[in-house]
Amino acid sequence: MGFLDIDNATKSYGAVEVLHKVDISVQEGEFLVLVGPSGCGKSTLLNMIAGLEEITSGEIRIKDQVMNGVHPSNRNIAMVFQSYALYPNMTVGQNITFGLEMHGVPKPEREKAMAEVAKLLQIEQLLDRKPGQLSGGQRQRVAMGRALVRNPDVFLFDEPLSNLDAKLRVDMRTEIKKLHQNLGTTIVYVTHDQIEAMTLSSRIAVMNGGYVQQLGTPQEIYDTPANIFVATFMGSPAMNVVPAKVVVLNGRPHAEVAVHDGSMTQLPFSQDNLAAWDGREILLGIRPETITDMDGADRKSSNIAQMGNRIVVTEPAGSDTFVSMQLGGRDVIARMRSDAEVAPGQDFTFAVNMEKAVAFDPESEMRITP
Amino acid sequence: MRNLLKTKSLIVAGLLATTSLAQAEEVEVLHWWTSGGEAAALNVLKDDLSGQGIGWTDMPVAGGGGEQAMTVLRARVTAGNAPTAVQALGFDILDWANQGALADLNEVAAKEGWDDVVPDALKAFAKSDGKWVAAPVNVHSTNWVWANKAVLDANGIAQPTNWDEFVSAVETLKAAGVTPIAHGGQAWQDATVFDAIAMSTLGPDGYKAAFIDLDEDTLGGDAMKEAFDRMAFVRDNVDENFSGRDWNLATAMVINGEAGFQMMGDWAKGEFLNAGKVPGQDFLCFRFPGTQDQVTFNADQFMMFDQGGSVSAEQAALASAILSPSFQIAFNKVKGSVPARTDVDGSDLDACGQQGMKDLAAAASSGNLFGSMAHGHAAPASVKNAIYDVVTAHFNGEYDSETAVTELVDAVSIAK
Amino acid sequence: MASSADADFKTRLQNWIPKLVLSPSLAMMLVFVYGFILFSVYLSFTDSRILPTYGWVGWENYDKLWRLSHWEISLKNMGIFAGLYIVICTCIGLGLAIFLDQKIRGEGLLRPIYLYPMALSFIVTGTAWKWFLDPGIGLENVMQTWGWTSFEFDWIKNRDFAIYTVVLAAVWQTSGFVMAMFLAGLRGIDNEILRAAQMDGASNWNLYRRIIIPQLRPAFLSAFVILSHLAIKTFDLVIALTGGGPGRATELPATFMYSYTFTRNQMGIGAASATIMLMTIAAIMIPYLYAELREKR
Amino acid sequence: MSQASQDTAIRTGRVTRTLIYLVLLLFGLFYLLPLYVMLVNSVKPLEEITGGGMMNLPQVFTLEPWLKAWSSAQIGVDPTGLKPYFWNSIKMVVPAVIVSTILGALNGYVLTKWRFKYDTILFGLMLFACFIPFQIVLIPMARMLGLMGLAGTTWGLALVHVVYGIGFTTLYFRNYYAVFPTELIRAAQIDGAGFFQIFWRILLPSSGPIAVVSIIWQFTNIWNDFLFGASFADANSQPMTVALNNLVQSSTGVKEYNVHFAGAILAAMPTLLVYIVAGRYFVRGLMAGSVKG
Repeated sequence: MGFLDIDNATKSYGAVEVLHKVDISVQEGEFLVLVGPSGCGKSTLLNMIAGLEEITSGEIRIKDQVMNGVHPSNRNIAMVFQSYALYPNMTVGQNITFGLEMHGVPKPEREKAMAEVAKLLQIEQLLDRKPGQLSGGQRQRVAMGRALVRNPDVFLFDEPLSNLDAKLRVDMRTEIKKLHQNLGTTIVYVTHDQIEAMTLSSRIAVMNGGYVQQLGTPQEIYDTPANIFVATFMGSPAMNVVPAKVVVLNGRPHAEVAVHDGSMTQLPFSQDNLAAWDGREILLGIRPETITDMDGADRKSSNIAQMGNRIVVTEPAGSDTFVSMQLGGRDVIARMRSDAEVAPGQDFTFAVNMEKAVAFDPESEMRITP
Repeated sequence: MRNLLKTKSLIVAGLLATTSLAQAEEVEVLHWWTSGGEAAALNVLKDDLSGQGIGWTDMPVAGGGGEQAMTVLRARVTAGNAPTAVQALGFDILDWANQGALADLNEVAAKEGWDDVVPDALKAFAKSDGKWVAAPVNVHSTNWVWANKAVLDANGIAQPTNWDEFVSAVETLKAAGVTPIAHGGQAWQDATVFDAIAMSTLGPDGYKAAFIDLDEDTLGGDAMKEAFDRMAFVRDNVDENFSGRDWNLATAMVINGEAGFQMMGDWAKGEFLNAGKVPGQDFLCFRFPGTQDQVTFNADQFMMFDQGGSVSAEQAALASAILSPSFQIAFNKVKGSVPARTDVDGSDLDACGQQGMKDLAAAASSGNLFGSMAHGHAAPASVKNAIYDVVTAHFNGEYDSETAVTELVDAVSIAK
Repeated sequence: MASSADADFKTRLQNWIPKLVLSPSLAMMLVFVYGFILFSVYLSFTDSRILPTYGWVGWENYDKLWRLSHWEISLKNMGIFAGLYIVICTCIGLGLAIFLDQKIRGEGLLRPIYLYPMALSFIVTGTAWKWFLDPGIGLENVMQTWGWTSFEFDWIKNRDFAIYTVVLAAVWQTSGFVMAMFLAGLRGIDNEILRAAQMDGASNWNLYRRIIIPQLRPAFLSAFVILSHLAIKTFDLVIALTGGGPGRATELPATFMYSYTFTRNQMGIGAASATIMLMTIAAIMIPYLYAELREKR
Repeated sequence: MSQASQDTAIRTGRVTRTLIYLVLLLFGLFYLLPLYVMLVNSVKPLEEITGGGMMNLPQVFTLEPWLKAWSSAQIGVDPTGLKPYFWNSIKMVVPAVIVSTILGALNGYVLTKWRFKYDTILFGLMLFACFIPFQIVLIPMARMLGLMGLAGTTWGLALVHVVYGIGFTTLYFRNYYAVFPTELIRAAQIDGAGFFQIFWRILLPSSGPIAVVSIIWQFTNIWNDFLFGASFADANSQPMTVALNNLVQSSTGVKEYNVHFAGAILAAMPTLLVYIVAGRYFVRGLMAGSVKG
């Protein structure tokens, strides 16, 4: 039993089922991120945890207490909304203490709690202002303050950073992470931004079409995506997925892929079990950063394959240079060091870290697991 | 909804049981007499009652010659909150009596001998099934012509006594550049003129057959067509600006000498008197040419709403005060009408008023007293308004006399 | 599983309170509006005259109604009146709103002037209008005394034109209100879009025709609802201005219904005309409401 | 919602601007005309009016008609003027406006923030009710008031106005609340606020503009109503419009037009004041919701 258990939770609107038997167990102090494209059901799930939407079937438990039908305010949760949802007619201070007031906390205690939170978030000087007079970042802090002051069992965040500009978003991300590390609270966080998901979470649930596609640590999700959706959704640029054929050469399974001129190149797999797929079509997944020049190849890897291919476009991006090429009839991106000597039209020898390569069943789109 | 319908069907029964809000010692009077003179006249009544220790709650609702008040009355009665006494005209009284809503005043009537002093034609509206249900206040007669004497004299016109004389008088005025007839183009005013013309064209029997018995042959007959033709003549001799004009503004035209004649009920006299004119000297009042012997009337009455099976003491007091000779004279002096009882001394009234009383008594005894169609004393409201529609449409040139006659027959048959 | 059976008290309360809060309004609607409508429809099949009575007469009242030329006139007038009134009010309202939106100095003064007629009932302004329109003392007379002797304006006395004076007075009363609605709509439009369109070289005319007016659709719809409701209910105005005359030239269904129900003591026919009026309103409004409300879902 | 930033970015030439001002002024005159007629004639002695020239400025200026209309004109048997009826109107209008606005606000709140099955149909029913011609409800309403024991009372009259005003107030508030962020409601729910606390603490403080629209609309409609006032009031609760009607529509006798006009303006004074004082908020309120979608 976890701290927060989502057990077979299903949600339907009329005949339409929008969330299918979701099972997630969150431990105390964990930072769970629900990530997925819009409409995947992640916000619905969050709202169900909050009690803002009814559960059609299944159970949600917090600290082993069944929460179905329990009023949001009685679940000891707090929520930070995308639009911050600050009450426009109240001052910052009133916004922060409104929840305590509603729970009948006496005024002196409220003031004390507010002062603590304001100090923690460095918004003491804002307490008498109205939300309309605040900047985006300040509103964000106030919204968090409102959640923190309740000292809840679980924090719920609904895309809290998506209304901020890029720089502020990174700052606030760090701040949220710090807060989590300092306070050790349990957090469920919804976002459509996979970088936020990766950086913040202790575990990620990738969702699509009302299903949890994969639940795991960021590393698991990144390295061993359960299926093509997870593989392409997580990571930027996305994982390259190209059609390939398994051939067994010297007793070792290889991926046979067409390069720019249609000639075939063979890349050796690290997973022996793929030998069973000999002669069959698969989809080969390669992360951009695992395709490099020979000098930039991962020294710790035991399986660096060489691949000759022609460079189509190069995009220097400061820290990295992105290089695109044709592989298996698709555009494939490689991520190289910025000092790699590459030029468009050049025939180049790439190093592919096949230790990190994954193979998918083209029928089910599931990863072929060892 | 079913329940609502059910309760509604018990409305009249409910009426009998529920009583008015007016407390004992109080009468609540719904009326539309809100002008200064009328109110002064009502105050006579009010003072009379307060002398007897009875309070007066005033509920005035003006508009449309009582139409507005009748709407209000219906709402009040439906709500079970009927006023004690209500000003009413002609068929409205009988309609309410038929609903069983009115109190029986026979006791007062017998004590004060109303039967002997009120003309029969009037009793037809004050009594229902042999019971007195309303107390008549006055009798207005509607077939009057008002004329500016100076204008007539200047053009050498004598008081016309038949239609042809009237026609030649009108044409003389027209030739002299004076508007011959002052008229206000409102349905009821058109009908008032039509009333008088029909009486003179059809004669008393024809009038009765057409407007009281609603006989289709008379309504559609040649005489009726002739009456419409005469209306067209009147139409040709009013000024261009007549439409929608209030009657008192038309009267003002006669007073100011802009126009020669106005056909209007006796209430027009007040305008002349208010302007400081003297009957016989400055203005003339005479019956519409060809109706010298007849009187078409309408009478204001107060009907008493039933207060739990019998007439209350206050209602009896009010009714008897209304019929008292002193009130009858005092009231009618201001109102321009004549008393509803024929036995009072009219010497206090002016010349026109005295003539009116004389005419009334004569017409009543010779059977020449008829309820006015235009004022709802000949036929029920539905028929009256149906006739209005045709008269007004014809008067405004919508169709010719031939069509008007067929339309009239049709309209009356739908409304009956 | 998650039925209200195992919900806590607060949640259950929360499921009930909204409906509880709505219920008085709903009950009032059902009784005082829909109950009364049913009652009125029922009356139209009875022999009611002075007060409701319950003798069933079938379609007789409807039969009589359609034989009345008077009713036909009032329907025809309604068509003319409602059509002109809605179109003219919308045009004037939109025009004034656009003009007033050009950073006009004195807007603060003009706006209440345009708006105030809505505050007055025709019991108040009826006489003033009647005088103003009366050729003998009103505009025509004034123009003629000022030297424009050929000036004629006698519509109110003219059977064929009187209905237009009713339109005129009605437009006077509500066009300012419509102006306010459009002005609000104009002020709600994002200036960025306008600037972008100006960059694209759109003339002012095209800017309004192609960009701004299409964006005012909600305001047009609101104006349509308000105006059609006012058109149908127009009653005081006719009574105060023309009394339905000259002749029956300005009779409208509302005045027809009132007159048959209350002054002519033919409640059955009055109810029949009310029923037809309601059905007409329903035929216009229900598709509109349906489209409007479904869109928002 | 600052006014300046809301003006359009349209630029116009000098000639066009002159034309625009001209048109705006002409319409201003058109709207003012009846008021001018009433004002001018309310301060003339009666002879000057009946002498013709309704557009002329008064030769003799007098406030007599105003005083008379207010305190001594004949309304019924008593020369009370309009004064007592003014208070009757106030006693009816104030509760009716308050109650119908509050109900409209609550309905709008429920219909947008506490959606349930068939709520749109319910709203449609309420909206359609705005279109019912008042003449047909007169008789059944009278009966209902009688059954409820409210016949002839100010409360009964207020009830009638509430009933037939709810459709509009609900429409206004619903459209306004539809664009009010639902997240705020959710946040408040999590904070532990109940249905009424959310309404009272969160929604209502932000409802100023639309409340102004609703109040203006209701106030003018109820104040100006004649039909209900005449039918459902008794002697002690007749509103101003009924008294004005009694003053203006008296059947016989001299028509004192100057007093009538003065009375008419007196009767219209509160609504005029409301429009002039709250007019600017009115456009703002319309802007804030009622014309959107």
